[in-house]
Amino acid sequence: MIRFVIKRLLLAIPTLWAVLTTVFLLVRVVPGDPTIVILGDQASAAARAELREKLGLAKPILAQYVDFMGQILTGDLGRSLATNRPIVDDVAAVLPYTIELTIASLIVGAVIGIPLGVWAAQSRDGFADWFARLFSLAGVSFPAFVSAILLLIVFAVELRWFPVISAPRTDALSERLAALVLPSLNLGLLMVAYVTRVTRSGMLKALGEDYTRTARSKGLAQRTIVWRHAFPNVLVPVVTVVGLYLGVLIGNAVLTEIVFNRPGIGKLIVTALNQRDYTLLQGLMVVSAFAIVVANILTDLTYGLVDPRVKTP
Amino acid sequence: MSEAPLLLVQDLKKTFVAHRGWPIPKRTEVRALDGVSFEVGRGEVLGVVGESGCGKSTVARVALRLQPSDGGSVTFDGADVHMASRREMRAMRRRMQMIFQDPASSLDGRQRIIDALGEPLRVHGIARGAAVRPAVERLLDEVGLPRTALDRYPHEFSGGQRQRIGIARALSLSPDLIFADEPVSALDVSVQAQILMLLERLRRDRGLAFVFISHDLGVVRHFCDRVVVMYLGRVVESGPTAQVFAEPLHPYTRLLKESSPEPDPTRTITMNFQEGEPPSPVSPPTGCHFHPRCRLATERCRTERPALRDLSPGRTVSCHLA
Amino acid sequence: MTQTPNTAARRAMRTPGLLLGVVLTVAMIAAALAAPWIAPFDPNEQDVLAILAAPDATHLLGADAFGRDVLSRILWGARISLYVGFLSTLAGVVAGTTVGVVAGYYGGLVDRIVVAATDVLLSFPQLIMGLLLVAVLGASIGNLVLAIAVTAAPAFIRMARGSTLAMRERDFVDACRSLGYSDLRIMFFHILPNILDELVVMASLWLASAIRTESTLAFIGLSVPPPTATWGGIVRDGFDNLLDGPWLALFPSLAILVVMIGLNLIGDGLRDATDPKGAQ
Amino acid sequence: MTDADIALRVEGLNTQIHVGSDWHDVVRDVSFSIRPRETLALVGESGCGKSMTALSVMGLLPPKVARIGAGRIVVDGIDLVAADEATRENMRGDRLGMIFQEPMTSLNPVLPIGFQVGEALMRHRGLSRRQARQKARELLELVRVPAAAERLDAYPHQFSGGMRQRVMIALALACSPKVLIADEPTTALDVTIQAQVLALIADLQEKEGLAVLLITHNLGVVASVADRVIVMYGGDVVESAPVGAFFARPTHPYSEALLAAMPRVDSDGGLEPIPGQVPTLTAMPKGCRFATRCALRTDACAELPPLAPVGGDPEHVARCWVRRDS
Repeated sequence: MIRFVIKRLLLAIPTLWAVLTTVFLLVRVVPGDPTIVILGDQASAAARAELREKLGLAKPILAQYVDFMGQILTGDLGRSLATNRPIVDDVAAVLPYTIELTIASLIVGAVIGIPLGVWAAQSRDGFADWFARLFSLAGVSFPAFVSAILLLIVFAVELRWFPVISAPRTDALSERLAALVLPSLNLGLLMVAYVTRVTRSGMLKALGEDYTRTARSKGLAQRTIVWRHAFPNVLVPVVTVVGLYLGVLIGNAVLTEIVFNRPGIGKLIVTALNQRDYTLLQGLMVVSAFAIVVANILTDLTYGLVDPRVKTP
Repeated sequence: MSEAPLLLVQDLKKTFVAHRGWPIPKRTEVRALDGVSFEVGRGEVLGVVGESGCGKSTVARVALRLQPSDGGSVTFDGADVHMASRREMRAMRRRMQMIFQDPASSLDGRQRIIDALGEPLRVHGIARGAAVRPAVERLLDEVGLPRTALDRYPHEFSGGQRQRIGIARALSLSPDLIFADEPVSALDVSVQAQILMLLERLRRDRGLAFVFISHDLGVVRHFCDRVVVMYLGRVVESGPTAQVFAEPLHPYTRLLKESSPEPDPTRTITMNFQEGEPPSPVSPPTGCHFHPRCRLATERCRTERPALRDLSPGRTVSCHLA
Repeated sequence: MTQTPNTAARRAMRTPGLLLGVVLTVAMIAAALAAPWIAPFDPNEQDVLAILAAPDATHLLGADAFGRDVLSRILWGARISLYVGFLSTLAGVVAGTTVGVVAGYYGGLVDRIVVAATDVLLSFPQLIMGLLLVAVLGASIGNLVLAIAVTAAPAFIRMARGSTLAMRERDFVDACRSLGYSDLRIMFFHILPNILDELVVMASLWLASAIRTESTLAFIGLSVPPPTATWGGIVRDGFDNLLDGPWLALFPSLAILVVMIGLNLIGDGLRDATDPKGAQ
Repeated sequence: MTDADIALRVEGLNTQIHVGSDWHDVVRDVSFSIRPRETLALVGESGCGKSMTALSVMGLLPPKVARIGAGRIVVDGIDLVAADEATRENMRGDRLGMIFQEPMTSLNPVLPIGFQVGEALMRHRGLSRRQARQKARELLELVRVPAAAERLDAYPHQFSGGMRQRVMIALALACSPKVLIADEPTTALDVTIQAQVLALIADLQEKEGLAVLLITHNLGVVASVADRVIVMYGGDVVESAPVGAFFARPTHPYSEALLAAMPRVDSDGGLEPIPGQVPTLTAMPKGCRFATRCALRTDACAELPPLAPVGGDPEHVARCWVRRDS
């Protein structure tokens, strides 16, 4: 297993390289002068030249590329333009919060979405089905910042059940969890929607398959047929959809963090944007792309666990 | 054969490559065609029989250059199909057509019949404008469909009628040769007979040559002059249909014949359930591909690939023991 | 089984969700188009007396921290949000579909390159990609459209490629080739019409996504510069005064929500209507 | 025939499906019985009701879409039509086993073979997982799956089509049922594999004393393995006879036409297609349903003929006004 993981990681190297190159090119080859974007068009030529130097833009593009790649290979994302702190440190400080939030929302998505989808599939066009449809419609329709604001208005401003600022003040577990409830619900809502939909349609498909008829021909109870025979076949599309929407999830995590004022990559991104901190933005881009690549590897490995056809051709 | 054959397939090879596996995909090769040779004369019907995975469908697609070949040659009326330029190919396509097994999948569900049948006429400049409709009506008459079919969509027809539409489309360019890939195996017996009779009539009226691909010996026996038997990408036997099925020379042909059930309770089929799984085309056996299933197999069969040799006039077989 | 456009359309009309979606979306588009005539105030006019006014007869949806009428801003903001959404989706669909169909049809090296490039583009979270592009390019309507289109295109490449591959499995593509049709004819007269259903469904869902991305970028502060009204921007203004007047964030949020629900209902309804399995 | 000799008795079965807003008969007044070690073949073309009959017997009609309108299906003295769902569930997989046309899709792709084969034993015999696994190995050996012990943990995609159908047979026979329903069991298989599977079924039938209801469209298969044959058309039984009598004297015009339309390997005889096609369910003629395609049609055919003995053989009956013994 470990060897598989390592091999799969090695296979991801070309993708990672292409991703890094894209980031590099995005920041440099786009039309326009980044120094103007950063300093505004009133900036003096001297100031711009100084910034150019600082950004390493004065060197020939190939040399810049070598520098950039070299840095990343040694685990260095450069220094922040605004604070001059190593970007790796800034990221490392807040990354756990974002990961914690993402995982919590995945759990919310699975715990609510899977039973809801299974339930809905069994009462096609019945109450459960309509409920699940409405719920998932809401889930995909709410932009993350809108649902976040509504949650805040209801639970923090009106009901005062949770703090308006969801940043844990101490490391106590209870406090961490309390601070996690609203953000992970907000982020999980979308996941619930996707998981419910794919579970519902997957179950409908599985229950109509020949192997379900075979299971019925054995005299098994409906409950056994649903959970032991049909359900495992739904895991494959569920994993696919979770893997596919991880990118959306990470994007929404950013928004959720902003609205709930939680430390995390999201807040770091806003800081970088506000301060026109180019190098920090570039570093964050690398980190988030890296996260997606890792998530894709995890998804691939999960396929092997839920689908025997993948493991043994 | 005295004159040059209409279609000459020589040592045709085709290998499919797939990348499968988890977590690291591995390269696997399937030799769908492993040196296949045969010829079809003008107006002749050649049957190609074999079981799934023997490469019989691939033959049609490679011979028509719908897929590139990996070796060997296909010569149509003296011209090499796979070396033809785009222009030459276009001209050749008019003369070689194909009928498919599943008429539902071979028709574009978004096209009405008038468009499905009129488009080839327009593309090849055979008929234009107002001339298209009467030309298509003639085609429908020829395959026995009512003219009211023109403005309907494929899904409004039954399987047999759709196969007629597929045949009409193949006829639209007035070809000399038609590849028919299991054209009746998706149909019920009564409809199957209707389509076979239609093909028989077209063959007579138009002097068409066919390469008729099928797994059903009865259908092949009924429709084909000569037959080629394939097993795992190779030709194992060929000859006049009646002779091959009356006196099969290759043990595989014999097995095929003995396994084919006849509607006659006095002639029981040979049934041997002790035999294991048939070999997969991914890793075919060495030597003669059939040796693991052959009761007569010798050491030579296990190591040496038998050549396809002429045994009597018009009959060839690829077996060390024949 | 494939079906004629007619039966699909007829079934579509029987789907109440789809109808509701069309009504909501069309209403919002109409409101945006009519903004110059129906908006009660100039969206940028500041009324010092109305700062943070609660909804009343004059300011139906209240006024913001600068005393600007929220209803008028929402109506004017709709123009930008919808415009950017439609244009970027259109660009993403056209570009993505063309590339996807061509890659899927020809296969081989072209396909491998396209797949690799798509994988790379999809390695960036959609929002973060858009965010970086706008940040680098500068915030303007043109750049917003470009950035959002770039995030949408890979999804359409992937879908169009996948569907084209599935179509190639069907015999009718082989039939077309053996009839001597040109590749262009096969790709755009035969394959494209057959994957159009899926494309339309996905486009309507991506339209929602594009509008969401635009408003999200505006919420973060990356959109047409103030004081021009955009939905995300209005929500942001309201959010900054959340404790003083929750309605300031609520109403523009609802406007976004209505369009989102409308478009998602359309997408889901079309999917149900065109899915042959849903017919039974 | 006493009831003790009968493994499965079907009387006056009527099955309907829902089309548009109406229920239409797809199986009309079908009766037969099968003894242990006997094979009864139901033949006919698509839409003749043969598969619906099989699904009715097994109790696997898709709910809401299809239902049994009338009739009795008796196994072990229990009428499955009258019984409650719990009783039917207890009978399925225990007293009745079934194999299907598509071995590729009839096995669950994500569950190991050994488990799928032994599951019915856990359900009906209360075996533990270990015991069921042990028994599954024996069953796989019984159907001659090579290296059965090592393949208990394998998944369906690792088997060829013929082997999957063997696994299906093992699965259906797990609880030693009295009746095996085989719905086109070899249609998806190559002829050489078809011969293997048919041979296997015949062998097991002899060993286990099974009554086999074989659903097929292939008259060649019928001639090879069946003892008696029932021909169906448009939901009606049109002819029923011992196999020898049937092939010697096919009597109903449809049976006759079906045989004449079948190309044979061993002779050059010309084909005679049946004109036209089976009418759709909503447009079935009132009397004899074959009348629209029948060359012998008379005015009497507007009324449905009864099944009546033909050729003076009480075992050989046909539903035809023209061909009945007068």
